Amino acid sequence: MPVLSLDFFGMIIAALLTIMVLSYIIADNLLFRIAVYIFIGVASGYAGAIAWHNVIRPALIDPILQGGFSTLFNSEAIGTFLIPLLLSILLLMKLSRTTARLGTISVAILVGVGAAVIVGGAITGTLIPQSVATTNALTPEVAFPAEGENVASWLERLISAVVVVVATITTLLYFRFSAQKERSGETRRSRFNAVVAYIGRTFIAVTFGVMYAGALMATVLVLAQRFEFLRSVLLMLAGGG
Amino acid sequence: MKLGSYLIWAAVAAVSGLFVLLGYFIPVNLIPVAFQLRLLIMQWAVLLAAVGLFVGLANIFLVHWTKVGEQSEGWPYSAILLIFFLITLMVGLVFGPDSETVRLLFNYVQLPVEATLSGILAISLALAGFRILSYRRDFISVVFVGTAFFVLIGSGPGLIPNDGPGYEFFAGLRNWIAQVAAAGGARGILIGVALGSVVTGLRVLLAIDRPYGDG
Amino acid sequence: MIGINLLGLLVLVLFVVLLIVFIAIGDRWPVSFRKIRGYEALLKALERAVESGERVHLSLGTGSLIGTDSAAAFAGLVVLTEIAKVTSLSDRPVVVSTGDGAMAIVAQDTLRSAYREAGALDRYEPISARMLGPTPFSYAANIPILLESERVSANVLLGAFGAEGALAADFGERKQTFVMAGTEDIQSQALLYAVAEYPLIGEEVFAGGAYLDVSPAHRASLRVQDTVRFIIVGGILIGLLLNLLGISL
Amino acid sequence: MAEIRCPMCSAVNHADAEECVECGARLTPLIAGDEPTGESRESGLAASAEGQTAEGEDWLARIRRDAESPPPEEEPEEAAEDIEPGESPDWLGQLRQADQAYEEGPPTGDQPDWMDEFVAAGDEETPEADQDEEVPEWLARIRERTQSKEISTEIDDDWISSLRDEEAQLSAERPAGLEELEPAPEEDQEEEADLPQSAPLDLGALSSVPPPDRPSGEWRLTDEEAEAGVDAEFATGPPADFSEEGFREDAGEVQGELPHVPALIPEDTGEKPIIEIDEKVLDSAELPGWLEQIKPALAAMEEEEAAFGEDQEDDEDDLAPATLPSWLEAMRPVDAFRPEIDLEPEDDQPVESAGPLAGLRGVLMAEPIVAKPRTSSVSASRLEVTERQYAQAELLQRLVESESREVRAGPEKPFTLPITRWIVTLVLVVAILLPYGFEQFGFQGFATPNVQSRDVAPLVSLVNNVPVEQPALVVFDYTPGYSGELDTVARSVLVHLNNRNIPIVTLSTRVTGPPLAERLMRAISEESAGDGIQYLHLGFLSGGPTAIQLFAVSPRDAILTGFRLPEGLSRQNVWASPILQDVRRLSDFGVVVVITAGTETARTWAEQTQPWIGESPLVMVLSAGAEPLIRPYYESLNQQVDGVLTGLPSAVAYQQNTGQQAAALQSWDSFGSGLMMVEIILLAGIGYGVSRWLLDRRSG
Repeated sequence: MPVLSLDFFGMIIAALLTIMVLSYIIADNLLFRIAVYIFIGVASGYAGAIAWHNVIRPALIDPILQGGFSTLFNSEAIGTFLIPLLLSILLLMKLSRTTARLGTISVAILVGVGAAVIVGGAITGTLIPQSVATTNALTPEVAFPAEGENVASWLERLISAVVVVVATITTLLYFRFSAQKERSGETRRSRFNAVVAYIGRTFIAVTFGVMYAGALMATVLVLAQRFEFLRSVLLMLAGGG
Repeated sequence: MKLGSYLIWAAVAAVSGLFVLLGYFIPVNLIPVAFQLRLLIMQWAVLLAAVGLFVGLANIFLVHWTKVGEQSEGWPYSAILLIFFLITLMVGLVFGPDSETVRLLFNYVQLPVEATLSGILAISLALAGFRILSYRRDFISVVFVGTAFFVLIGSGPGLIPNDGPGYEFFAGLRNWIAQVAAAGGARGILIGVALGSVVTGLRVLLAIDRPYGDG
Repeated sequence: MIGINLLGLLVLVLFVVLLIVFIAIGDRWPVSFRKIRGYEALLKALERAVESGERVHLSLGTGSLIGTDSAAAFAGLVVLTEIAKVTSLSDRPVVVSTGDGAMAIVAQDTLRSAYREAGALDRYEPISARMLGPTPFSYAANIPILLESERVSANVLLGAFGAEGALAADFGERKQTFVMAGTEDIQSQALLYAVAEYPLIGEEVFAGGAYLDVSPAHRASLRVQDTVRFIIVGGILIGLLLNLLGISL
Repeated sequence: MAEIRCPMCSAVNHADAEECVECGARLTPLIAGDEPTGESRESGLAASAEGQTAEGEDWLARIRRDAESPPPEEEPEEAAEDIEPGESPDWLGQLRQADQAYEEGPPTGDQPDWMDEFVAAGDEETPEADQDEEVPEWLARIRERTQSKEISTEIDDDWISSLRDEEAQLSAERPAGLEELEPAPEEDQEEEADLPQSAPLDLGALSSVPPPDRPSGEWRLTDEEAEAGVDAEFATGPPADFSEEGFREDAGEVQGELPHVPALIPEDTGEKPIIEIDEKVLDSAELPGWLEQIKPALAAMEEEEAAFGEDQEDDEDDLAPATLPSWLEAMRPVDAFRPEIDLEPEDDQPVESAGPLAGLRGVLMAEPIVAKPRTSSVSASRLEVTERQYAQAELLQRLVESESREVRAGPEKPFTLPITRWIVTLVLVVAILLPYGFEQFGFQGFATPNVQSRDVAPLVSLVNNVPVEQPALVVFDYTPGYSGELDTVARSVLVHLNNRNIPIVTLSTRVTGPPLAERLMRAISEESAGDGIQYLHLGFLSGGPTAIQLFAVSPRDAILTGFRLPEGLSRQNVWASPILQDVRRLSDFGVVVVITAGTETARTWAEQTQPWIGESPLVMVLSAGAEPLIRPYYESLNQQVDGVLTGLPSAVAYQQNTGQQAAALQSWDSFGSGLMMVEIILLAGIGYGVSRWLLDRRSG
């Protein structure tokens, strides 16, 4: 007889919910919707609790509990407490249509920081490192065989480096937007661009193929583990545990 | 478009963005005041993102509360959502998100449903792989499905067992495809995406695009 | 001590200067762009939706507003202004969904401005931009119910997605809606390429503003991207040459 | 203080004010014929009021002369004969002059004498006279004229249509006062019942013959019939010299010559004609001589009417394009208002206090006529609407209504059974469940990988070199959806760290990270021997890449509360834990392991932490699909990523390498057979696609 603990009942509920969600494969049905609405309710409640305890309370409530209401007038805390408190209250104004306009300053700050993170992250995190990495693909060590190295491994290394460079450049050129406008109004790439774009598109298909295969492996493993879980619950119920 | 109010919001967004942006290029200790201000603005943004989450949750609550109130189509589902939302939120706020009740709710409601949805994705992807060639008959789709097939063959157990003949060749082929061809292609896509991201972000900082509205 | 990232600053200044120059000379030196299947189909889908009294659903993804992957969502907001103007006077205006609270607020502000420009501010409903769920999969799980209840005929996914993006696109395909999808994350792009009817690859997700003719600045942006593209390819080739010759920068 | 109200803006003014203080309108009316020029007005105003009455006498005298002078005998005939086509008869001209004269209106002040005489004359003809005298003089004259001669057929047919137009014009322009010139109906309400309600229909010789269903003398329309929509034209009485019989004959002739003018043909609306002359009545009574003469004409007329009835049905559809459609004709406002206005006796009549007719008595109240709610005598049922018109009106109504309603969406798309989806699901689920039966069938299952992925060995050695005294930072940046795969893959590295007694500190930039970390660490510590493993949760780091950078610069400022801390440690001072006592910067961690499915998160950690991670190695535990993207960071010269572990095969190899009890093998067989089925599905897809392409090419 299995130990009747909270986890035991939890496992049964989890198994039921798993079957209810799997039923969507056959058709959209009542069971799937009930499971999804329970899931969204729990996920929302949990996210709210974590955001309160990990961010809002430490930033806006604890300073008042610890320093008392004098914190409100403490000049040092203007930047770390007063302004964020005011901005947060203004953002909450967005909840109602009439006061929505008051919260625009908070939204402007969020949008400004978001845009800066995009621009800064893209330039310093991807554009420059990835471009420099591509130029480093064909260093002399790679381009010329080391002493005593057999030709096959050198050739493999050289071809790989060339392929990486060609793949990067042709893929980048595939995305080129400007094109020639024909008399008929059709827009078409020039012949050279069309060839380069075709090679680039092939490399894109290869990249997507690899990632698609990886995602298939990951999700098939997750599906296998779900059935594994159902099997363990059945065994547990059968007492075989 | 009221010129006055739109200029204020544009200025607020540009200034706060500029401080954060320059932090990527200018070392932190060169201008301590600028660095402190940048840190402050980033903390405000982090806090506002969390408050934004609460506005979003209130948004969800209002949508479903009105549905239940008006008894419109599908209101029983909304009632279920509201019940579980309020129970989890109350318990999480009072006893904390790391309390035992919340742990049980997470482990035995949220996790199994999300994992099963991910499992359903396996069937959707397999089905998409089967149908792609009949939808899009071009060489690129053949390359896409062919690559996926060879990577799967060379990755793990499957049609060709790990200790089977030729598995080494396919494993090598898989590694080459994944670590050379795909890596090159991925780098090209990453640079392209970065180009688009920079220009999109700059349009927002220069107030050409104004997602915060015109006030 | 880490020095000033001069190269980074140089690239930033290059982008800003090029953007301003192309906006200035845009009209006098027009350029035409290659066809992108997805946007052409989107325009037709919008027309069909407005005429047949069905709804367009725009998803801005599950990314955070201040995340590095929110660029696609900003591009989605540009496309939203155009869709909102087209559908503001139709029987069933556009509905926007996100997986982030702050992004939902920004979507509401964008919608209100679009309605005001279209002269239909009285028809603006804040609830038409809403957060569906706080986590990626809770967002994706709500999609089939939204598609059903709002009678959606065109499902446009433009934003930050993980694997749940493919799930959202598949729900759309099952309901036989028009599905166009684009995102930043490359793995998600690969899944959307397999599942969606009109996938946007890589940079194409940022070309919405130009292809829907939102403003000259968006057309100028694509020209900036093309110009910097050539500079980077040139730089890579020169760098390769210098590296081969053993001259390291 | 006496006041008067301004006629224009109804402002209250002093009684003797000339002009309104508000709008400057004249309060005292000007004398007719005096043109108030700007300058003369001020001076002219002072002109004596007596002068007004003298001038008033002259225009009244003119009216009196016209009214008394007996109309010359011959004039009407000549007028009739000389009537040129298109020219109106002279008597009408006089009528119009009288009309204009009346319009200038008598001066204000007392009722002029001529009005009294006129009204008195009107009274004389009141009911005491017998039936003939009863008829007013002018009517009697007309009757003699019609009896003495036949209306000549040479009268051009246009005079009738022009007469009708003028009559319409006159009735539109007829000022309130003109009714008085008509034979005024009886004023007393009590006598109304005996007296003719409205002007007698001019039936000429027919007037003495009562219609069958009415008591003698009562052939006229009662009020009710008038209101019930009997033809207004008959109710109000025809113009002076108009006669029913004459009209019918003309209509008959006109109809013969102008078939295309249905307007002239009394509509066969199925309504009973107002005056029905029954043959029996004609036969049975001794009819006066003149009736005898017209009997055959009446019979001929009825045959024509019957014949006309059949033609009309045929003609109805193909209306000649130029004619007036019947529905427009029926809607023509013949005489919208009932003429009978009950006038009170003179003494009771109010004196007009304002407006240009101020001071006059018996002035017809303009407003009552305009404002008095009355039912229009031209009732709606008179409007003949054919079926097609009704349908058009209905369509228009529906169009207008549909604009406001939110149109329900179009019809559902045709529901097609997802057969392909069900087949793919079936084969995949069967393939995954099959291995559970392997033991029964004696099948060993899939072989474990013997080929080491070239990344496993370096990673094993890296973890072996992590300093034991520094804690390991493990970042759980994946969603519960991927926990199936990443829990299994990450477990191999975490168990290895635990086996080397390295404390583990967990962190997450996702909301669902902390509970996932708690669940995995709890599972590992339950399975590990000894007193379990040392681990501590820093919890949720909100703010995405911005927060990662903050954490990298100063971890203690970025994280303020822990998650599910061990006893004795309150949530606020998580940094007081012994595990974290030496940690000030990111580089103080022995190793940083990032577990993620998303390539974006992996790149963010690689790029944002680069400047502050120092010598500590950065290891990526990835989902299978993310490898191609992170590899460039792993293989580049200045390695930003020091170790990579992707997918279940690598995890199984790692566990075999570190001598762990291969927990990852639990789902190995299901995973293997599932993957095999997926490979078969892809092959089938390629075959299906290529075959359809070939078939289309051949048929195309």
